[in-house]
Amino acid sequence: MIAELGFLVAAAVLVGYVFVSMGRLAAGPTTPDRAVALDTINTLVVATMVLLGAALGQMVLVDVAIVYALLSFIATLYIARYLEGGLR
Amino acid sequence: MKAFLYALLAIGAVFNGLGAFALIRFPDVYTRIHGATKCTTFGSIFSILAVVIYGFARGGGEGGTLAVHALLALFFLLITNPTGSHALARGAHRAGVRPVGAVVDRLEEKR
Amino acid sequence: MTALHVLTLTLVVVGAALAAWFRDLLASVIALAGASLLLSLEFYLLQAPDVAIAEAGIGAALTAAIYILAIRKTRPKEEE
Amino acid sequence: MLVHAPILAIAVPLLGAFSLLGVSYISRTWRNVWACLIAAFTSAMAVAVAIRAYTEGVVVYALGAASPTQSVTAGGFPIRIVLVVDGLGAFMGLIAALTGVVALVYCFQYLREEEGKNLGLSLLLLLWAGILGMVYTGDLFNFFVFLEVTSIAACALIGYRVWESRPPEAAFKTMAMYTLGGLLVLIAVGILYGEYDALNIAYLGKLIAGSPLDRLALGLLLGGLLMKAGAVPAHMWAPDAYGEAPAMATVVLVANTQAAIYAILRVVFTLYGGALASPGIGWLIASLGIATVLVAVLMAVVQRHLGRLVAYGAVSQLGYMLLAVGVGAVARGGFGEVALTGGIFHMINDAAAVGLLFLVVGAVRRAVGSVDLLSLGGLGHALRWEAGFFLLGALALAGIPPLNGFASKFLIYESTFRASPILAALALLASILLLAVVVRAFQGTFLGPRVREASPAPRGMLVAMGILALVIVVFGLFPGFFIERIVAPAVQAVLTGREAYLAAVLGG
Amino acid sequence: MGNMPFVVSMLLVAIGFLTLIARRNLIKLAIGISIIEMGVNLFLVSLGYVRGGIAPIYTYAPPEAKTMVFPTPQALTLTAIVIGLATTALMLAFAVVIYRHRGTLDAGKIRELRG
Amino acid sequence: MKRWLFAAALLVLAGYLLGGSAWLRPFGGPIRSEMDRYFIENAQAEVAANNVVTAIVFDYRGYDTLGEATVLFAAVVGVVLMLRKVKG
Amino acid sequence: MSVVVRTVSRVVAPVALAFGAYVIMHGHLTPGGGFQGGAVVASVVALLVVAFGAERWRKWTHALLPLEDVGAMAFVILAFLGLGATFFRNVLAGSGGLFGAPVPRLGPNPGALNTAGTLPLMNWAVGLKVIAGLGAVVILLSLFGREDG
Repeated sequence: MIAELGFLVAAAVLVGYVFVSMGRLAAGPTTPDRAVALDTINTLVVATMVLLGAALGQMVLVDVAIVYALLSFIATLYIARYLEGGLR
Repeated sequence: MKAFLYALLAIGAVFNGLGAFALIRFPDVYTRIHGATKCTTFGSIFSILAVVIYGFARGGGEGGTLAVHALLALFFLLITNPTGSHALARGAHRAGVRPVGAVVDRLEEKR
Repeated sequence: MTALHVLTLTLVVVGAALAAWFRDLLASVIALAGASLLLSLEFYLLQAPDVAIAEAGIGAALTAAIYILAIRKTRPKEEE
Repeated sequence: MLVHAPILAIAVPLLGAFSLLGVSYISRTWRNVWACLIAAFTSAMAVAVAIRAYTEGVVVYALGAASPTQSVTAGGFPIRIVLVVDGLGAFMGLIAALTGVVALVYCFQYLREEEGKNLGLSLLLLLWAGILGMVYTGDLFNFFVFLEVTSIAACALIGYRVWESRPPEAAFKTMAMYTLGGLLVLIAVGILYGEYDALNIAYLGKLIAGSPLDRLALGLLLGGLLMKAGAVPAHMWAPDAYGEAPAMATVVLVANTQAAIYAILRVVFTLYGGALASPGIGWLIASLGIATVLVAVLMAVVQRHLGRLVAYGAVSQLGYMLLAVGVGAVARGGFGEVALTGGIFHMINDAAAVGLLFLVVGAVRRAVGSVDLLSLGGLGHALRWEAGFFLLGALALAGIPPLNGFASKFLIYESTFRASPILAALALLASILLLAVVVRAFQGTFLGPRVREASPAPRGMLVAMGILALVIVVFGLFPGFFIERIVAPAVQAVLTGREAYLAAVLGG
Repeated sequence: MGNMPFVVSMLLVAIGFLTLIARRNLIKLAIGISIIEMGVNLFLVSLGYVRGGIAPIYTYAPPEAKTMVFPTPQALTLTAIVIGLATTALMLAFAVVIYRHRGTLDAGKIRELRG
Repeated sequence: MKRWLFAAALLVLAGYLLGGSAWLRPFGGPIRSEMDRYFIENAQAEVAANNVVTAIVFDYRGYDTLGEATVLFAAVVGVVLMLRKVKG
Repeated sequence: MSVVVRTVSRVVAPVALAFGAYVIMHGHLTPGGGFQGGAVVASVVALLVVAFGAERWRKWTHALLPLEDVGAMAFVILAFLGLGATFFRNVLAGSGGLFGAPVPRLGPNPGALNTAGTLPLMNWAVGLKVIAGLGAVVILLSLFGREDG
């Protein structure tokens, strides 16, 4: 089907955006900047995984995306808590 | 049908791109959080919705599974993403990162 | 597919190099979490969903949490 | 029951370690009884496996198969993890059983309850099970897993005394080196898997042809295992770890390094015995061994921390074993057989002698609270038994004739002399220097006027030391008997047992 | 792309080695070891990839696909990942305890860890 | 001095590994496949598990998993040991 | 942390627990298994620790360590079950009864939960062990150094 090729192309475009976000992760003057970049990468990767699950025609692969969507923000919360001065 | 899917994917790609662009171009942490999170979340809604519609259209056990799992992923993304960015903005403010060009800081005054 | 592989692998290397290069520990851990995330995407592309889930749960959430806790516990007192 | 002996020797201490914390909620007495039962059962199983391996040949146990001997599928290749115990593995199992029992007996009265004795006992059982798993396995990845079991359990034990500053540092250093070594081994496993799609040692040994990648994998395996053993470029962790670990853990740690030597033998002679049997590897290992001996002995001279001094002595003994392995790999037969006999016999002698010294050091630390040679002295008045044991261990370590160290070291010198007289002269010189060092340590610790009071060690600790002292004396008095009974089958397994090993696993 | 995944995994290992060599902070050393572990895991998984293969799971597998990627490296990698986590946790616990005693994490300033 | 020796050894090793990865067979085309083919073909019949990886992890190579659970147990016990409060 | 985070955590935690249980339970059918599901649930413990503060979970450590023992022992005992043939023999597979059913059909199929013999039980044992162990690590690490300032 042609639609699968469309999913693949969209996924590739999203991975390309990850490159841009990685630039902010490298450059970001402060730690919150880097954390934002990580957050963005998380979202993009989750979207990529869902798209690829459709593109490759394998349903079971989408579980990985769910785990990411659930867990990726825990790291962000830890960073935020660290910045707040918590976690003593 | 196919055109509709392509439209959804295109919208998703464009908005995600705007988010990444915002991350690079905006001047300080708070605007970056705002731009990146909002745009990527919005873009991801469309990207994943395309998969959901594709799955329902395909039908059968595997198509339904695909659609439901994709919806689940979307649901979690929608819950966790704003929370993470909220906590991050709060943490950045507590850590003393100043907004660029800010004249007044209401959040600081209230405390 | 090949383009996706190449892009993801490059990103993994960039993330790991950043993690090694940063002097600030927290930034380093953030880069490590990012590299781990993209490694998980690469596992996904290599058709290894089991490993991808494990890397997601362990690499993205737990390892980062443990590292950040350890960094917080070892921060000099005067840096508050 | 005896059919399952190889796996029971590993699984039962694991079960014991898992259940120990639960049993300790009931009462401390029950916990001790339970640990003793586990230890007795495990060592009985190790002895049973050894008897079977010595009398019936290679013991094979396929895990998860329909019957224990069904190690290959219809296609003639192994699918499941196989435990393979030949003469060498059985011998290493005996060493592990000896050190494990001694350590357990010692630690009942050595560790204090309020320090976390439950956790210490549990980790000791885990370390023991890990060593047995390392020496009994016939699968390369499984070997890596148990390597990591021993690494983590050993490092946690090294850092046992967290209230002092140095044990956690030694543990961190050791952990870094162990993990690095383990990862090198894992890369080698990956390379071999990628080339041959197999993980079984026997099957890989049949397939390996000696391509450049095989050489790379051999280098990685040797590098990782030498790091784990503490040979010279990577020996920095060993004195810290031995010096700072609680005494009972050190005894098992010595067995742990010897398991790494066992793995080197396994890799060089069984895995690569067919394809890459060039003497170059032997010369490499022998030169690393002699370097280890020299560096360790020279470092021992300048130590003032008794534990570290003995630790450098232990590292030097490791060098002798490596030297013997290297010479054995150079010759493979002839005087190589003599060298391997000496090296393998030296393993058990070293475990006994070094273990005894460490146990005495632990008793001194417990009695006095310090092991700084400058502040010790005159302890021989109060700690009579300990002084006697230390002297015995020191003389055995240095290779003084009536004791067991002499027999094995003599074989090593003799064979090394035939390979290279210079190496033998250096080894002999180092041995004399070591004698001077340990005698000075003995004099500084136990002789001289009585300067302070010290309470002698409790009976359990003395019993543990006594077992090792008995081993030293008996092995020294009847070396021929033991060499013929337990060492010679191990040497034969190394030198000529490769075909039997392969045939036992792969059938026919 | 030839065997780019293999090269990349070994590149990760090399980056980890460089971290171990160049940095003296204990947590940084743990990060270096984590990077090496990532490289090894990638190496193992990419060894098992078969061109055009699908994931080795029969549930809802596409019926038209014929080949599956090799499952063994994935099982090995699962084990290796958990071992890596255990190692990391223990090393960080050591680092925290060392910091409590010494007030620093610089390996050069801690006598036991020098050399 | 020792440290520089160690560093040089690691660097040489890294170079060898990079070279070795170029010698390795091409990506995606394994040469021998008997063990894995056996697993893929027989996991459903012998273990009755659809997920071949789980079948390997818990049945064919279950002993590895036991060792790995042991590693985790040892690490947790070690962490408890490190972070415990010592009386006296 | 802030009210927003706490509220969201209250929503996410049960869902994530359910998802972790799903991953463990379907380990023999879909990607996942004891480790992966255990890691997910242990991450939930990490989430609770960061959202509500570690102090609230101090008493949990006393429960988590025995729980880890139980998981590990259950795993070993399941392995001992096969000792009639060999250690780790999957005695329940194909025997009928609980988890003893064969797969619906060879090749691609929708999967059935009561297949695979001891595998689901082992998944639960390992999952319990991983949850308890990693949760204890996170809680202990975040509690370290609290009592003496």
